[in-house]
Amino acid sequence: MSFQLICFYAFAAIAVGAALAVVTVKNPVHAALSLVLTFFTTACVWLLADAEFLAIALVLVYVGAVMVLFLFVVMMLDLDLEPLREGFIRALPFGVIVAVVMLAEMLALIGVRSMDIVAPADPAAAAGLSNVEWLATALFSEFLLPFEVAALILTVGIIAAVPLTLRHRKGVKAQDPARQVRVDPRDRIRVVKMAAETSAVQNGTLPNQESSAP
Amino acid sequence: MIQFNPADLATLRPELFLLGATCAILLIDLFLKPAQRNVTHWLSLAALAVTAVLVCCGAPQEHGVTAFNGMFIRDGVATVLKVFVLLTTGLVFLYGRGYLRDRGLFIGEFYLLLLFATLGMMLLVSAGSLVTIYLGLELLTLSSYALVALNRDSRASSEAAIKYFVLGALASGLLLYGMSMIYGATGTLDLARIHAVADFSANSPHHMLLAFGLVFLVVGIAFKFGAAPFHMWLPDVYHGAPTAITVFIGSAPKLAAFGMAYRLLDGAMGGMSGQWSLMLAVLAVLSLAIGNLFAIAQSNLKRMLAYSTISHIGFLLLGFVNGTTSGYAAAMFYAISYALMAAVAFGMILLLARAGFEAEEIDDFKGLNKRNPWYAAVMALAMFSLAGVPPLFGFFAKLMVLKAAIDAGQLWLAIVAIAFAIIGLFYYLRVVKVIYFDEPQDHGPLALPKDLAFRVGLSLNGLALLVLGVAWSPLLEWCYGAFAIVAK
Amino acid sequence: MPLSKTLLLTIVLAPLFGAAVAGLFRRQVGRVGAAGVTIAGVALSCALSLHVLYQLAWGGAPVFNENLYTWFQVGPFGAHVGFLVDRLTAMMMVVVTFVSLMVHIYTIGYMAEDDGFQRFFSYIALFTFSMLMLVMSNNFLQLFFGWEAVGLVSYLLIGFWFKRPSAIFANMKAFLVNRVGDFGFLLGIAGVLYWFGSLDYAQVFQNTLGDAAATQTVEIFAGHPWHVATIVCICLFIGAMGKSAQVPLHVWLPDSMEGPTPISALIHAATMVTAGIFMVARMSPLFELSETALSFVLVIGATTALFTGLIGVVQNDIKRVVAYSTLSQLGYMTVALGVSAYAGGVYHLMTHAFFKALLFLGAGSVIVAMHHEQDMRYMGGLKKYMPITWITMWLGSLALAGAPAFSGFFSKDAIIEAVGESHRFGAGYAYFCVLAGVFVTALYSFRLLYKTFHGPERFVVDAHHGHGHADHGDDHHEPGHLAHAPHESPWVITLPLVLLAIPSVLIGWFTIGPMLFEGWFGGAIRVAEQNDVLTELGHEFHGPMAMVLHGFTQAPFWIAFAGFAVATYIWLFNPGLTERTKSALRPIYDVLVNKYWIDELYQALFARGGIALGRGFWKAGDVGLIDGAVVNGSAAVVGRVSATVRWLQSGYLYHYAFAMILGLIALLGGLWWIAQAAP
Amino acid sequence: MIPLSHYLTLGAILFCIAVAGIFINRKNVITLLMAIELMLLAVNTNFIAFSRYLGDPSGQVFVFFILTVAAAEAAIGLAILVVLFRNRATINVTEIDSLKG
Amino acid sequence: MASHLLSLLIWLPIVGAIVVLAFGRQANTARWLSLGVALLTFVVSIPLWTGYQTAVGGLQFVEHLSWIPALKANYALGADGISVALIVLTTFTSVLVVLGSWGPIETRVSQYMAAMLALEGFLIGVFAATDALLFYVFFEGMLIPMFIIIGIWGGPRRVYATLKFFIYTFLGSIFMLVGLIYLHMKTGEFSLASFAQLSLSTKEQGWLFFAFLIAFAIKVPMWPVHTWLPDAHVEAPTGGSVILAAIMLKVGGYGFIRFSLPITPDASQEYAWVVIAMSLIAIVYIGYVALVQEDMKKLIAYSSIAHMAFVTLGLFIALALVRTHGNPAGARLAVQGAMVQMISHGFVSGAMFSCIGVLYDRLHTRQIADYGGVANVMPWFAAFMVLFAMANCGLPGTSGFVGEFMVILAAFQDSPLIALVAAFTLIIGAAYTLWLVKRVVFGEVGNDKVAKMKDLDAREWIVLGAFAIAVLALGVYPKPLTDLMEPAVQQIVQSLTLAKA
Repeated sequence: MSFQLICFYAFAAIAVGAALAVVTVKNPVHAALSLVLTFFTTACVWLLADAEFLAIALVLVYVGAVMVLFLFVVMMLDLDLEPLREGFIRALPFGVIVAVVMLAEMLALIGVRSMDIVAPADPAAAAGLSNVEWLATALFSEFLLPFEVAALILTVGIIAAVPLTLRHRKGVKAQDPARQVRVDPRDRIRVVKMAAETSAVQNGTLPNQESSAP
Repeated sequence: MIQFNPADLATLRPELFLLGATCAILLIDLFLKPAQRNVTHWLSLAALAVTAVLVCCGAPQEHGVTAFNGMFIRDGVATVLKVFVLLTTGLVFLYGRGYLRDRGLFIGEFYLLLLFATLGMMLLVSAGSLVTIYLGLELLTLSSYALVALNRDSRASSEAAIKYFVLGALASGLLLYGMSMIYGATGTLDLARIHAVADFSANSPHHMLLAFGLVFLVVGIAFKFGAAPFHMWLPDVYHGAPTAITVFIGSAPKLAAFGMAYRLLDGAMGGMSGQWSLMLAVLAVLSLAIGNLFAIAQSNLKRMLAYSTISHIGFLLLGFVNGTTSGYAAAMFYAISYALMAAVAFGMILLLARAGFEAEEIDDFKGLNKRNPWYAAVMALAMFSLAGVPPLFGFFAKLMVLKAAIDAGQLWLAIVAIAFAIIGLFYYLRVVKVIYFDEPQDHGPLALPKDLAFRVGLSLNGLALLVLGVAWSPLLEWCYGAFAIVAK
Repeated sequence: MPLSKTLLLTIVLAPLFGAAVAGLFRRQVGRVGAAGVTIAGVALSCALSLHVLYQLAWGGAPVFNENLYTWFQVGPFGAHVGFLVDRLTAMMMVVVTFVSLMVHIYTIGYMAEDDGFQRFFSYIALFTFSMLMLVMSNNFLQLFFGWEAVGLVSYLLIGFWFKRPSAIFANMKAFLVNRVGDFGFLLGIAGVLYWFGSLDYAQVFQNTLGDAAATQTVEIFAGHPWHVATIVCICLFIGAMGKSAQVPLHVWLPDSMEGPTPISALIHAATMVTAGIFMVARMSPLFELSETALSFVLVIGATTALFTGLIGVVQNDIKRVVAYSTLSQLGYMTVALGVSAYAGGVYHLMTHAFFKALLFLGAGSVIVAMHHEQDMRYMGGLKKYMPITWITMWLGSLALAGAPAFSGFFSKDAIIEAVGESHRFGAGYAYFCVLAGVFVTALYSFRLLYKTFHGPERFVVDAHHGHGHADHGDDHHEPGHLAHAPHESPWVITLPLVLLAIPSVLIGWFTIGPMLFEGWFGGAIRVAEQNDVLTELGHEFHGPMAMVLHGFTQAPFWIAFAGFAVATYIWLFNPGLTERTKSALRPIYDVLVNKYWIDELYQALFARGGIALGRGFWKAGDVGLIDGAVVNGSAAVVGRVSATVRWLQSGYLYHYAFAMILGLIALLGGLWWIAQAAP
Repeated sequence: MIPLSHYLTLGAILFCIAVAGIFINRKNVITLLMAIELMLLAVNTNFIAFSRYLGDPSGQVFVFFILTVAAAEAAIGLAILVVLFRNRATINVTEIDSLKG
Repeated sequence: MASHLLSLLIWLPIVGAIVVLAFGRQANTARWLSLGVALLTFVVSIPLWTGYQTAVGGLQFVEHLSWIPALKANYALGADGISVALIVLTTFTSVLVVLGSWGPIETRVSQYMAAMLALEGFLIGVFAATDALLFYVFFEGMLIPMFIIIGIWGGPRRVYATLKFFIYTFLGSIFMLVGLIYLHMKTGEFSLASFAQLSLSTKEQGWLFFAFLIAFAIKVPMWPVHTWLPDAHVEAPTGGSVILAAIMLKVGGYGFIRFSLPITPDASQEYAWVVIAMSLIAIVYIGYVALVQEDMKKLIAYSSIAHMAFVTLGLFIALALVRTHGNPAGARLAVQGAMVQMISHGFVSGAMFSCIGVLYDRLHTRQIADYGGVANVMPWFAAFMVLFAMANCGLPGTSGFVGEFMVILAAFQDSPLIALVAAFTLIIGAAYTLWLVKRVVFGEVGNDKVAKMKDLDAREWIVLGAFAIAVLALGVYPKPLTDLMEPAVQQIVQSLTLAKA
């Protein structure tokens, strides 16, 4: 057993264990952290497959950005965790059975045993290129169109996130400097002539006038 | 080393134009006051129209043109699908404006997301590679997720969005898993090369891998279509999304899904048509059964139409069972007809909806004929057409797919389909019954929206169901023609 | 001089024209116009019919057989409308138009106060037309047309007073019972067409001549070959049974007395009910082919002759007595047909037409006098009030009872002797029946006369009882109470009585020779040699006078005389005996008074049974099984399934995902399974 | 060297864990999202392995795109989640069932 | 010679319907417009009758336009004698229906009239189409206006009735669609002539036969798929009932002639006993059911079923006669009988429903028990009613007799037993019809409401009078009709003699 293989088993085992933790631990924060661990170890597995750039990208993009986002949301939402765990035990055997059946089917169908082929030499290295160069050459020539589309998708991500989350809530007490500057004294105070005696009903109209002021 | 070929840009002219226009609208919209949002509206419509013209002009005559190393295919199928994608998207704009305005959703993002989704669909139907399929699909679905959630103060809307999102992401994951298998078996992402390279024969070492990937592909396609049992998102999303968005979800993406299915199943996996047509046949039967059975019990019109969509997908899939170009043509014809019919049906809900009133219960249509005979007739046309009663468009679409199934020797499938069509007839007729035979809940003429373009558009859309029912030959010829080009 | 088509058409169409005018323009033409136009039409027909008869009998005119127009022509099957006029037809035409004319005239008086005056004239003229179409037809189709058309008019006329529940029940009953006969008749016609290749009489009769026709058999039920001629003839005769009210289809005729009396005379005595007799006589070439069918005819006729006559003895309604007598006499005619003495049947038909019409009209005259009281228990002693009616009724009754030298004597005696002569299966039974029938005939005939015209008056003239005459149908008045004394009817009523009495008495004397024994009917009636009882009798016939004298020595006369004597003793001299006889013979009396419970049986079996069956089919079949279980049931099942399965769409995200994964697993599993199976 | 089958098996296991995660976590939407990320990870592993063993860069390029899209997807998904939480004050899946039947 | 008469006949009423919808806001305008259109259509249809050359026979007035070149489906029209007769029946009845709906329909008149006219157009289309797809489009299309007519202007249970009607008939026809597509697959085109020439195996024919059978059996309707008809009739407005009974049912019989017999003669022969048995059951069973109906319309509806059974009986007796008895002459009689029965039933049932409509307009009830003694107050009406009742029970001299007579004559040639059962209609038909007449028309005036009823007005007179003339004319002189149809009938029988398997 080569060193690489030992590494693979080690990382893979950790990745699987961490992945199991992701779906089993109670606390979403812990789950997210487990996921980070999974990503890290999987990135290592990728390194073993000579995919340096993607391994780094996975760590940077996922661990650095996506998972942070997840953690951010989890914490922001201030979840009540207890109810989220109900039914876990009941569903567990079921999930395990489904997963096992599926795994069996997949492995049988893929025919894993027939795939014991050994990789050829690293194609990038064979071409005298680094993995990044190798990838970039393909990305910016053959995959130029998808690359641009990917950019579009990110744009959509931004455009979509804005109307969903950005909101001007009514009743939020925030300052608007522009309006503060534009203010006119007449808007603030109005001298209303009142009869000496007025019924309460007529007075009832006053709050409306007040609310029309900024 | 593959060089960038500027001529490729010419091939993508419509898409590029739409992209440019979208970006322009994005910028312009930033500077518009809410009251001026109509500018965005008309600009978007104009952009769609011009794109449609560009799609038609310079459409390849003889055989398809590819660009960007086969990433992008511009052929007859793509042309037809794009035209109708653009058309139905335009109808969404046309129908949705008043509804959105009443609900404070008349915002630039609606237009932008929809335009991006359209772009995604155009890409999807033109995709020549697994990558472009995936990206086009994501461009479409990501926009759709956001659109469904657009009414962020609505509990139903956000619920629909989260369901859509989670299931959609799951489906994407499954699709990708399948793509990885295909890639592993063929070593390429290019659809045409997959078709060429792959050894589909049963004793090939990669056969199982391909078949395995195929299952996942079919699942992804079925999800996009909303075929049972991958349909569960569909009723909730149709129901929960703002109706203007439902019009969209219910129409154009079916065309895109057809395009995707065609590219993947025929373009890439054509050698395994025996396997996938069997799978699709099973899915078709399930869809017909579930769609029709569930629809009967609905009292919410949007939900009912959602289930009816599922049953229509069942019909559409009959076209694929054949695995021949005429079958695809029939399925495409069906997809087009369904998109147009769904647009009318949902458009009618929009027509009746007012601020604070959704008009999405079937009972909201009670006595419509007494309040406005014309729109009652339009709705009746849509319902009869959906039910497949001649001489309306929907019938001929059904005819074509039934023919495809029978030509394929799947007589049993055709009989199952019509058996469920009878159940389906019942709930469509119930809507007609409510419109014509029931007493209106509030008397007096219907308060029509002031939006003339909406009314005219909806009327024409309704009439089209009748006109296309009588003169459907040109459209059929077009669909046939599209595939004949590919066949050469 | 040969008969012209125009002439015959005029005979047929003149009454139709009258009917159309009287019916469609009743308001415009009024009472006088309606009566005038119809009477004119029928009178014209009558006169021309006499002319036709004259031409055929003495003028040497050949038999007329021509088609008027083609009804339809489908391939080789042609259906035509045309006339066959030979002596048989001509005789019938005269009888029909003459009796009809008499009835028309009579009606002026009888219906004088009825609101439906014009309608009535329209109907009876229409009837004349239909009857003429029937007798003059030269093919089965037109025969059937006339057959049904007279049935229709009969239906309309029985229900003439459509406010009376009993009338509209009776007319429906009449129509339906007739339909049962028609059912057989139509099948018979179909058989004729199939096996004899045509609907045209001449063609059919021509085709019966071959050997094949007599021997051809068919297996309707496997293993039971039947002669086609037997099937056809029995089917046709079933039609005759309906129309001529033979047992067991006789039940409608007594009830038909709900109609106005003139039509009882015309339709239910003289003409329509004899259509069956006429038809069988006309079909003699066919019937001669089947011994079996003729035996059937014979037995049915004999049964009718005796057993319906017996009922007549216990009836109290004057018209019903006559009606049962009609049934009985129709039985006689049928018996004659059954022994192949077709001419005898037709001959009795003719004589009967006169005297029975006379009796009915006389009864009608009595009824008018009694203010529409028909119950003989409230009559008696009427002879002094209405002498003409009394005398003519006596003449009619004598003819009916077969008093020597009266027309009925000749015809009935001939039949009895013919039966005696016959060796056909059932002839013995028939002979007994017709002989016993003679006694019964005399019994009820004279009972009627005695109870009506003789003995004490059993009615009270109650001048204060001021009811108008208009309300015929309504039984408002108490029985036996009259507003004023009965008196003789006006001349429009008595004239026909007199005119009918003449032939009733005389016609037999002059016609018996030629019609029965000298082959007067010529080719119209065809009798196989071995069946020809009349020719046998003819050898002993030496003129009417001899026959009358001979008659006094024969059993029938003494039997009739016995009947007369018994009747006279019981009802004229010893009225108290009636009740004692009644109680002594209580079981028999009950059977007779209840008409053998046949009506009750039919009511239970067919009317109530049919309704129960219909309700069963409807509720269990249509509503329960087809609609309930299959149609609505399947819809309900779909609905229930739908309502149940919709909860699969639980709203829970993980269920949705689960469904997707399950779908995936299933597809993968299917693929795996196929992969395992394939290699 | 590491055989291809090892990578594929790892991918399959991760994939199945993701699927199992979707089932067992009947309540928490966030965990569902994480399970989907796991699933994508499995796919990516497959692609990378195939790419390596085929000597073809396009598989790795595809992974690049998947990562990109997944990031955008996560952004939108979380945005929807936030919206949902604002509307319902819960992300408990069992309580998000107003649309059903 | 190119003739556009058939096209004109189809499109005139349909365009008329649109015009009525567009300009008929005033009820009276709509009525007069529709009457004009219907009359015009009728007038235009007369040359069809007079211009049909029976000596030449075959399809005439042929039109041919390419419709869907891809499927070789054509806008192909043509009429033989049978079509001509049915088209003229349609145009004739339509005029009377419009006239008869004058008063009773008060709400949304223009929609009603438009639906009627559209229906007329579709019906003519059915009878004129020689292309299966075109036929199917018209065949199904007519469900829509009928659905609307029953549903909007119908009685209290109209929704149930109209849904049942629609789904039932749709159920039947959609199976036929599968059959048509199958045939198209075989021939590559949709023309009926090509279908008829196609040679098919016995098994194929069997499937196709049942596909056609279910479609047309429901339409006719035959027992046991008849239950939609009584409901539809009871709930339909008078005009709807008239057109339904008089013409729409004929489409079923027409379908048998155009599809089952020529396309699947061998299977038709094999399964003729099924149809014959169903027809005979209908005659007896339905007769009894009709006997116990309390609702006049239901009674007449059931009687329609029994009468239409003669159509199916005649058609399939013809097969038996040709195939097992070698008796084409009898077969012609049978087919002619069936056809005449169709036309006649059109008149008679139309007239009966019109009569019931007259009563319904006055008392707004169709229960027999609510009437009685109508003859006292409505003598003219009573006269018509009795006449039509007599026609309904097949009295010679009325049209009702002719077809039944021919069919029974022909049936006897196949089997006297069949004729025996069929002839039972003479009794049971008379029983239920006369019982109806007895309870409604005759007797003492039933109640105060009946006492106040007015006799026929001029419009009703015209409607019933026209029906009466038709009924009598056809009964007294059916030859013009049989001559008109004779070449077509001969051709059908001829086609039956050829085995296709």
